[in-house]
Amino acid sequence: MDAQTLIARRVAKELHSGDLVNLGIGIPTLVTNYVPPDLKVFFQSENGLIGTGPIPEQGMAHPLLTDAGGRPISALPGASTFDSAMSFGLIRGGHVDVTVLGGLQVDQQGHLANWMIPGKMVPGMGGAMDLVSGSRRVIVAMQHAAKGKSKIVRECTLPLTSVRPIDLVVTDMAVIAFPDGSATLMETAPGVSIGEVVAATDAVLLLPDAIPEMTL
Amino acid sequence: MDAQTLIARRVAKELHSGDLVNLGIGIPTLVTNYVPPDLKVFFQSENGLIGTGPIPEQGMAHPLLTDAGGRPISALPGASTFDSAMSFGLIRGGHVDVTVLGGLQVDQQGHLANWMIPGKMVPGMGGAMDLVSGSRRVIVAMQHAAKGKSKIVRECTLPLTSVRPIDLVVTDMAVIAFPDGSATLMETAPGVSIGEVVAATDAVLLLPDAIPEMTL
Amino acid sequence: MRAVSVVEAIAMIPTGASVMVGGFMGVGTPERLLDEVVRQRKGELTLISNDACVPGKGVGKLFDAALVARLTASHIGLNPKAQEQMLANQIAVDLIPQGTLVERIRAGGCGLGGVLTPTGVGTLVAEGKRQIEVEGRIFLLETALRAQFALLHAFLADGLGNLAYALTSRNFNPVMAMAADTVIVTAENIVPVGVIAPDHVVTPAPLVDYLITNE
Amino acid sequence: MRAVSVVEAIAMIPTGASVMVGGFMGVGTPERLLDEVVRQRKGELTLISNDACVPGKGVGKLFDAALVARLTASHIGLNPKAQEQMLANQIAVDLIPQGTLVERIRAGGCGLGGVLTPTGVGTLVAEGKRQIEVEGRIFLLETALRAQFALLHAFLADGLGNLAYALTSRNFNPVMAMAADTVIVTAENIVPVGVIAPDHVVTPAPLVDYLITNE
Repeated sequence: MDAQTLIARRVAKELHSGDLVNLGIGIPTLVTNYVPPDLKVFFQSENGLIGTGPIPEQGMAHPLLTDAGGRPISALPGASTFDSAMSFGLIRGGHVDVTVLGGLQVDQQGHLANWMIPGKMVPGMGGAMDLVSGSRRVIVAMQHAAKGKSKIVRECTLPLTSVRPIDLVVTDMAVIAFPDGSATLMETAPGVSIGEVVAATDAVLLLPDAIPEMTL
Repeated sequence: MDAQTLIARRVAKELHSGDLVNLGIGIPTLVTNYVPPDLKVFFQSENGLIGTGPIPEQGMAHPLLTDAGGRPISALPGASTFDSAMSFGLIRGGHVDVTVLGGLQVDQQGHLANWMIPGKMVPGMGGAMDLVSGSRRVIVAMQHAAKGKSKIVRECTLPLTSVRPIDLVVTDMAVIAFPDGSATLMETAPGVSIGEVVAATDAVLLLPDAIPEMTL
Repeated sequence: MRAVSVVEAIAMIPTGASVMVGGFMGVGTPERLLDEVVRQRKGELTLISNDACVPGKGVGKLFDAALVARLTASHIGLNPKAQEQMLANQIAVDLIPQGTLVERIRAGGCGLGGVLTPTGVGTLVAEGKRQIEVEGRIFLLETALRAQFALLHAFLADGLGNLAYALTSRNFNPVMAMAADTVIVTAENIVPVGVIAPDHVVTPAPLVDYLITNE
Repeated sequence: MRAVSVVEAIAMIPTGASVMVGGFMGVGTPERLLDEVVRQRKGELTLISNDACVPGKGVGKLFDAALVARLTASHIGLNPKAQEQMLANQIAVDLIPQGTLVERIRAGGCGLGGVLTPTGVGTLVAEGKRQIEVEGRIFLLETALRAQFALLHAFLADGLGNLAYALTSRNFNPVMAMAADTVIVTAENIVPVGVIAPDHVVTPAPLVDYLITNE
């Protein structure tokens, strides 16, 4: 299983029936592929839709039905559309149960940086700051390291997305949570040892007595 | 012509095609009866409707289509409905061209008091404070005097509805405006002399050289 | 969303709860829910609603049964019972401008701490409130308002909880649907999922916790 | 509302105007209006839009033609030309969180001085902004945003100017319709008055100043 699939499959396990879920661009988008069909999850697209469905069949795309990246999507029966004020009212108001975003850095207090590399990448934060500030539960789905460097750091060197700590990071090596504000290794990826995770992680990880392997 | 009809007919002359107009309860409501049919005015009902029409014909009232007092109304072709946040967004945001309200007192600076008589009448301000604060033009339609006492006063003794001065008062005796913040007699009612208006008015009235009689 | 009976839904409300009730002079008010509140005698309520309606109708029934301890509303002038109870200090009444009331509820539902409004500046309404200057203009800081429960009425509800409203019965319902911990809804018509077009849904399904079934 | 040609509508916009443009990554953007802005070379614009779209599409065309002097948006990462012009200091860019952007526009349209949001507290976004504490929580004071013109796109417009939107093309259009001195609209379908049901109108007619006729 490739890294992205592993991460997406593990994140899918965090969703419950009835949840309103917002998925960021990239790995988070893949999560929809691994949600069991009997799980009734509402997916929100921040450009104004609840009830996003799969990519439309050939010839069935509509130019006015797109995701936040402008790509054609479909709408499930029972979908609803709304303006951006409502969309962010839902997000900021705590109505989104789970938001899944990509990350550049997560630090050992659970702070996320994912919108800017000063002097290099200044795309704007889009909806990320509202999503992290307002969602009930924030999950970061990202590779454990980039170019050999850990993305789970002691302290974010990049500008923060929010001072509100995230709840969970799921990487190709581990699941890390932040109970009491301290990075804690919850699970390891199949075939990855605890030692390998610790070695690949810049942040100080708390290690509970039992650290199971991810079930997917 | 009775006083209420006179006032309503004179206020109707202040409306222009395309105006969005909010009418308060009482005399203001009568204004609709005197708007020429070729004048395309949008009437807003603050409970969530633009395009209010006349009282429904016998048997055609719908319980979910009412004015702000809960009485059945009709909707003209091209009407629109919305929630209270939108309704007051329109009002506070300056999208209402003309609001017509009743008054308890108007003072010579143009301040209106119309929502409370301490110790006696404490109904709440409903939408009045937003309407006076936000509408482009505020017209007060009221009797010149109540129980022999002038309602156009030197200074309001009742709690103000807004510190924003109103634009025009239309009574059964006169039309008074507030250019530069001073009550100015603009017109007299048919058969009423300037002297009679001045005598019936507690406020100091500026008297321009020409004070025509109302045309109705 | 869970479909429940009106009895079951109202049983969840404890004495002394804060309750938002949709409607404007009884139009768009969930009468069946209020009848059951009265039947179960849920008292000492903190009620947030546009108005006090009239005796015998809408939230007026709650004053008839003396179940309200505190009221936040914009207008109570058409309900003599509510006025009497206020003047007799049986209920504490906070009267606030209608546009301010709806914005405070919207702020509560949308995760805002409050809004700055020009309405009420220089009047009795400004007493005890912070004034904030923005580009030379003075505004009142009006803070967010939330409740434990919202009792709402829709015209259409589908099996997921999507809601659409008819004509002037929309009023406070959609904003209250976002501003309460638990949202309970009656609908004139319960329809199959997909019957309400996505563009015509006003309150998206995930906001609704309980829909009252036809009995 | 007045029905006008696209040429006549855009001719009203002076050089250096502030212009809100509806749409999200080009979806719900009035392409015909933007094409005409480019043709008439209306430059030095202060543009307010959710994003910078991509070159050749939506507001991206305004960057292709170098007509933008100042941009307020939440995201420009998918338009390399806008990024280049920003990094070369040819345009002054104010990047703000999407939820804050839409609330600032809504405040401008609804007569509010601003709103208090938790978004951005403790981040770069907070720099230079007032922080306000409400019941122990810190919020940023975000002030209202308005423009001289709003260029919008609807799915349905009727002969009075009532507008309805389709699917995800609604986005910023309804809030911008309230926040500009002059509102100019293109629609995919112009229909007779009465065809859009009152409950399905999203932008009421009095908000629309100019509707572009079919040509």
